[in-house]
Amino acid sequence: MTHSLIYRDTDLTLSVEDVTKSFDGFRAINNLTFYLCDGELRTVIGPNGAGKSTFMDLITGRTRPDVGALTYHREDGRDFDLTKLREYETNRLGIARKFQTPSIYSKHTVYENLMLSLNRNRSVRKALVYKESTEDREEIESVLELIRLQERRHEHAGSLSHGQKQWLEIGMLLAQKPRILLVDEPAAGMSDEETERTGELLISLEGKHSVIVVEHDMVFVRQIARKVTVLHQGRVLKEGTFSEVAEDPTVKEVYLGRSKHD
Amino acid sequence: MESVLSRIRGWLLLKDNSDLGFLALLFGVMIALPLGNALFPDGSALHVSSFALGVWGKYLCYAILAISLNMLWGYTGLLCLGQCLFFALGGYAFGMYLMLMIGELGSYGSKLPDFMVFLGYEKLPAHWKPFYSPTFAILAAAWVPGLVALIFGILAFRSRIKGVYFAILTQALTYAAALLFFRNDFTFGGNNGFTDFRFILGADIRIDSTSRWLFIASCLLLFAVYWLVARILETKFGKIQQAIRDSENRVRFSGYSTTHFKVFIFVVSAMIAGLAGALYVPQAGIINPSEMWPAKGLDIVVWVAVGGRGTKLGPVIGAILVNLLKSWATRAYPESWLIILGMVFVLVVLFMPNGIVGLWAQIKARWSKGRLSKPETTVAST
Amino acid sequence: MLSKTLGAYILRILLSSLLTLGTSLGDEKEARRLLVEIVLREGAERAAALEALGDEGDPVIASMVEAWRGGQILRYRTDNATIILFKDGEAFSTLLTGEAVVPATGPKIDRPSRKLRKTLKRIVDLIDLSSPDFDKRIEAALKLGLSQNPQYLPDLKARAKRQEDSNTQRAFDEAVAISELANGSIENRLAAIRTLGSMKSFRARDYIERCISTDGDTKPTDEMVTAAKRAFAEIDSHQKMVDFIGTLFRGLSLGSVLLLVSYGLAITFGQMGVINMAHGEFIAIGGYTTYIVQNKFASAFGEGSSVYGYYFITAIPLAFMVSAIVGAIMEKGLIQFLYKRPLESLLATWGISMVLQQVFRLYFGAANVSVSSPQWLAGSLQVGDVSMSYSRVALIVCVAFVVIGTYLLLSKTSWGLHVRATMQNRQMASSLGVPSGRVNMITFAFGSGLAGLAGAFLSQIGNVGPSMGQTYIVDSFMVVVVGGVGNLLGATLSSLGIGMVDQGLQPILGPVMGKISVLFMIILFLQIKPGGLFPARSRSLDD
Amino acid sequence: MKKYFKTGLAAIAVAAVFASTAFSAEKVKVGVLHSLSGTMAISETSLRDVLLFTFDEINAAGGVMGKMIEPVVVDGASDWPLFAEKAEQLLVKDKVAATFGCWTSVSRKSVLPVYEKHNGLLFYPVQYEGEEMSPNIFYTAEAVGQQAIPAVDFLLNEGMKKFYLIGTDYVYPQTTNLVLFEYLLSKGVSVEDIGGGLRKDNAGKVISAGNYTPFGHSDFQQIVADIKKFSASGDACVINTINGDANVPFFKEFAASGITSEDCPVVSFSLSEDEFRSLPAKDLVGHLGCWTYFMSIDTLANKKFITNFNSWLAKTKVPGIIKKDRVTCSPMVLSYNGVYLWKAAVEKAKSFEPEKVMKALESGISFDGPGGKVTTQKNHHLTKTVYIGETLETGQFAIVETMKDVFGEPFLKGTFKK
Repeated sequence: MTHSLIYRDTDLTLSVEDVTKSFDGFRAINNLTFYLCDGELRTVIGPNGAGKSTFMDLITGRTRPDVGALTYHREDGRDFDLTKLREYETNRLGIARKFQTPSIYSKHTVYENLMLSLNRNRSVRKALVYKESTEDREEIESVLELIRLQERRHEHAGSLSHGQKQWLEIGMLLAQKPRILLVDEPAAGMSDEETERTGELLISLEGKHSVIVVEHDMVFVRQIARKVTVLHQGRVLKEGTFSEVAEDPTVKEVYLGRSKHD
Repeated sequence: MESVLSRIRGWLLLKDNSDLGFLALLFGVMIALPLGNALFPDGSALHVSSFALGVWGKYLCYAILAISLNMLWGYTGLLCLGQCLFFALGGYAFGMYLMLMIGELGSYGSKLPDFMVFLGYEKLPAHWKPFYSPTFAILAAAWVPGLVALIFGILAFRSRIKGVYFAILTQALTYAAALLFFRNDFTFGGNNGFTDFRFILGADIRIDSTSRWLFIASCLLLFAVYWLVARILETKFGKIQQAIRDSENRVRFSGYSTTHFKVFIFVVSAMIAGLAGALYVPQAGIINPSEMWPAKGLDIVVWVAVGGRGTKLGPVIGAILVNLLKSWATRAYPESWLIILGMVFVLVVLFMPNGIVGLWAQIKARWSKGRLSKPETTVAST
Repeated sequence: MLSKTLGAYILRILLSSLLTLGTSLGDEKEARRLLVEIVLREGAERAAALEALGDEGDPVIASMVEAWRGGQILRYRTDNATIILFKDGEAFSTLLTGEAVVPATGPKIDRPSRKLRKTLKRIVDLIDLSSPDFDKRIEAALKLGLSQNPQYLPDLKARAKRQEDSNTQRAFDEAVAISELANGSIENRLAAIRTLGSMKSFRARDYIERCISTDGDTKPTDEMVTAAKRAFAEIDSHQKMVDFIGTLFRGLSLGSVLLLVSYGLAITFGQMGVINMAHGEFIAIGGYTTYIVQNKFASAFGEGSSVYGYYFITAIPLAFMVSAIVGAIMEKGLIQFLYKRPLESLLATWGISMVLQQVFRLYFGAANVSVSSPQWLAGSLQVGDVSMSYSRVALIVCVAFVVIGTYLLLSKTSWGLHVRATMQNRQMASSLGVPSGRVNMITFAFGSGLAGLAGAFLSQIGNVGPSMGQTYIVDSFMVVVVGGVGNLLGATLSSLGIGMVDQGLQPILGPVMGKISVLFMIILFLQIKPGGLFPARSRSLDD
Repeated sequence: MKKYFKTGLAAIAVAAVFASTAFSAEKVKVGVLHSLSGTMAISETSLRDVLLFTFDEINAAGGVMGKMIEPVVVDGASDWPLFAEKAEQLLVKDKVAATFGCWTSVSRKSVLPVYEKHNGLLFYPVQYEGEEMSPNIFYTAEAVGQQAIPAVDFLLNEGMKKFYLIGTDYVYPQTTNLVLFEYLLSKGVSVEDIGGGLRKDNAGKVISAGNYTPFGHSDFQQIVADIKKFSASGDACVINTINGDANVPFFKEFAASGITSEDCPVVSFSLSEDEFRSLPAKDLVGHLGCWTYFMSIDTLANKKFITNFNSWLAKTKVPGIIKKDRVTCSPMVLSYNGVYLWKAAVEKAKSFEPEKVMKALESGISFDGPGGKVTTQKNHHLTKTVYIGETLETGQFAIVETMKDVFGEPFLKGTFKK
């Protein structure tokens, strides 16, 4: 099997083993196996309907698999069965997710968006009595700097440009201090310059977080690609470096060949 | 002046000046109207009749009810068509106390409420007994609706029922409850419900001073509820509440259990509605199952929409104005008031998407720089 | 109205019999004479005439007695005598001869008393024993049998031997046996119990019980008691079966009502996302349209005419069209501005609903209006021991047509394609050249039209009035939600399911608790399937 | 903030204008408190019509003690707290001398404390369950003893042996059935011959019977099937206390099932001529009704009443009044009687003071109304003539039994013993 070549047992953060999920008889995920290492930057590509979104849904606890195991390996060596957890629980474990369309709180300010994303005081009781600490403020400021939105911190998030919204969302993910970042089409709707900066940002995360990037834009994929996984019909078609994948005839046939004019 | 204001703000833990303005106005009304009733004789220009006091007391209860719905719908995006159920449950809880206080003054001269004598009860059913205590009754007016909301909320939010599904289900809930309360065998007086109250906390319910105290109580409750909502909105909780409305998934994927938050707000809102009901019943003089009828639930939604949902003042203004209009039109145009009211709703929806409160901003937006900008709508997700 | 159409029928028979001068003419004359006698006379003479009438046996009597009951027999006092008239629509004829007359002053309606009518009914039944209409014959036989009047027993017995149809045969046997329970010898009674048991006659249950009760006129034997016990077991198990099938039918019928009232909603709400609280008022528009059509027919053709019966056929498409037009106007004037704000559509349509209700009140009056069923929908279909009323059978058939028709429209026409495209992605569809404005209007009009159609049918089984729609609105939303918003198959299954469960629970819990239980079951069902039977699938996360 | 304050002020000003409506000297105000919208509008609008007619009739004849009646019509909107509010408005703002109104018991119960508090005077015109006697209400309505009991007597006389009880699930039907159950047992009808589901108390003793349906119930298939079973062996009848428009689906289902009034007559207490306007009368031919007035009563007083009412209808300009095909019925006549009794009492007391008027009413005043002579009783009810009628295809009743001078007794429960 393709995956057996490329993982080291010791620093796994996520393992997905023999997972199948169908909707009304249609197998969105078909016996998928996938491993993710600590600090790895992984790019997942695949044609429409390859099961990318369902794959992310499964990891974050949004849907449950029919069969198979999803396990999260925490730094302290404890394993967690992701099939039994809900979104907020997987998130508290350190799995953060960015959606395809920017998902931010448009009626709140940029600052508030980030404040709500901090990884603490998330129970009802604590939210009621929450008082902002210096530590919180510093953290928010550092994220603001990273996503270059310091100037607009008190503006409503809804008034940001599309690219800025994407960045804000990434910032909100970072504020959660996650161990795994799932990033769905971060470059969608961005200008070339914004795309490139986004790529730089993602690359800068490598080593600090495990990152899975799902992307369509091949130029962008080429920019950030370390290891690439090709999904097709709910299973892994090919895994390898960008050039390995790009030159694979089957991949060409099912994906690149068809999406040339995309 | 500014320092006084800021000190008051400090006491009340509120940042917004307009909140202070409203609370001050409410405080003034609370003092002025009962004084007008007590000090000036009938016929004087400053006289406030007990009737007016009673009617305004009811409006204030409606306003509280509207605020409770606005907490859910306006700020959390949960449209509840069954808010009338919680209101009525609170009313029933306090009504039970009032029924027991009639004592032997009923038609049959029995200690039991009339309808029980009639249905052949020989002793008071066990679940009625604690309601001799007014404290228990008032607490029950909050916890009974709260409990119903808790159970229903956990069931609904855990399985992620939302939007229209949630709205329709709450309608089904209140419809089922109304049918249940219509039954004579349900020990709550069937269709006739509870009426003919005599005493409240030892005072004769039919005298003017009682009306005054009930009015003051309504003002105080509105004061407290308004303050609570304004205060919550300034906390992180309030921000999460609105975040749930605007993007529930993001909240969920930020490590918050939105279920817990929604259940909490649902329960609080139900308890507020219940308390409003408890204060409403002695002023309206009757509680019966038609208060739970689905149409009543829609009425409340209309109040909030007319006033402006997702605003603190909107529900208060909407509840009072719509009911004022109804009170006036049922007397002035008994044949066609429904048409008037119906058209008002349509026009408000078409031309004032943010309600009356939003109208100000809407006009301002049009005038400033001559821009023909479309008003930004506070759309709660379906 | 029933009696009036009947009157026309009688008149036709009368005319034809006069023309052919058939053999029955003599009997008929005699019968008419006796009838006049009964109408005119009092006390003892009346009784004697009644006796004679019983022997007469002419079918015209039955019709005339029915006409008498329906106020079509009138007394008309001339200078020297009282003439009995028969009134058909606006025309009069004398009862004695059937000649047409024009009375100078208003004749006075004559009406038989309750007691007399009961006796007359029995005589009619006796005559009906030989009626060519098998249903009438069966009804008559059973009635006479159930009366347990010994004087009918010989007649019943004699005729029981002559029945060639198996259904009438069975009815006569049953009637004879029930009569025997009271009038026969011990052996006959025992045999009757056994017969009735094997016939599974639940009409007879009370009679058997009375027959073996110890305080009756004859003491029951042990053998009779054992036979009765066996008979009860047989009857009761049959009763259960019939109840079950009856419940199934009633469930189907209630389900059809729910389906009909909610189908339009499933389209406007499910497909378009518009929460139309005025849906109930569109139902009322359909009902009122039927009412108007009925009145127009009545004034144009007269209620007695055969054309009148077709008013309902005319009203169905009209009800659809009127509601559809009002729907289209509402879409253009209001709904089209609210597609992006579905919850606001709830408020605006709630306002419209209030306005429409009051407009109905001002125009048609606050009271409900009367819509009568055409004759061909009156009565019920008897299948075994289960009876199904024709109006409900017609409703079920219509619902089947609506379901199939809507399916075909949506799946096979280009409009249907446009609708589905628009509903899936409004912007995409319009950029692909789908005229979304028009498609929306037509779709909304179609949904409203279906509501009107529902109103036309509901006029046959329920009220037509200003708030008739309110009765159904909560239920219809429930159906749509349980089925899965936007899914017509779901709406179909959920309405039938809810109908069945409701009717299944009613006999156990009673109507009120039954309904409450259904509501709670729906709430619990949505816990398990939050999206309904067929949840709408969406790729977008923030759906 | 200012803006809201202004709105509030304006609202208060509007209310103040209402408060200062002057009390006119040569006129006397009376209230009309009925639902003109909502579910009860179906029945109650007719009472508004007849009341307005009566006032005009009295005014044309010189008014009450020389004063013209000025009606104040308000809409209770089938909303019970609103009824209480409107009642208080009538008493406090309009200072009406008397109010004519309410249909449902719950509306009456909701305004009762208001009338007692402000010492007003209310005339209540619709048959009800009794068990009430407020010092401020005069009940021109039929009590259970003036409807249900005579009807059952009549049916027993007709040889009926089995009684099926159905009704809407609220107080009036349940009360009536409770009383009827006791009454039937006292007349020797066995429990097994009373249909519609028995209710037992905790000890297991049967205390009442009746099959109850929710308000506005529209599906009577099951119940009619049950009645068909019940009446299969003959001599059965149905006692119907179904409320208002739910009768339509019931009778349509009943007729469609093929049961006729000869097989199993239905006697209804909530169906008057006015309700028949919305029912296909042919489905009801031969079924029974019991009221203290029928439109078909053949007296001069009644004919005059009907003619005058119709000519008034033709002339009136009040919006929303249907002019064609109008009928009169018992609640309408009882409203009419109420106004005349009030007039007579005012003239006897020589005062509009509610207390004095009530005293006069209690002293026994008679009025020859369209339904025959009615006499006020000390217990605030009326002695009157009870009629039993049989439905005709015209929607009218043919009177089959007349019982003169039936006493109105509101408290009947427990008075019948086996």
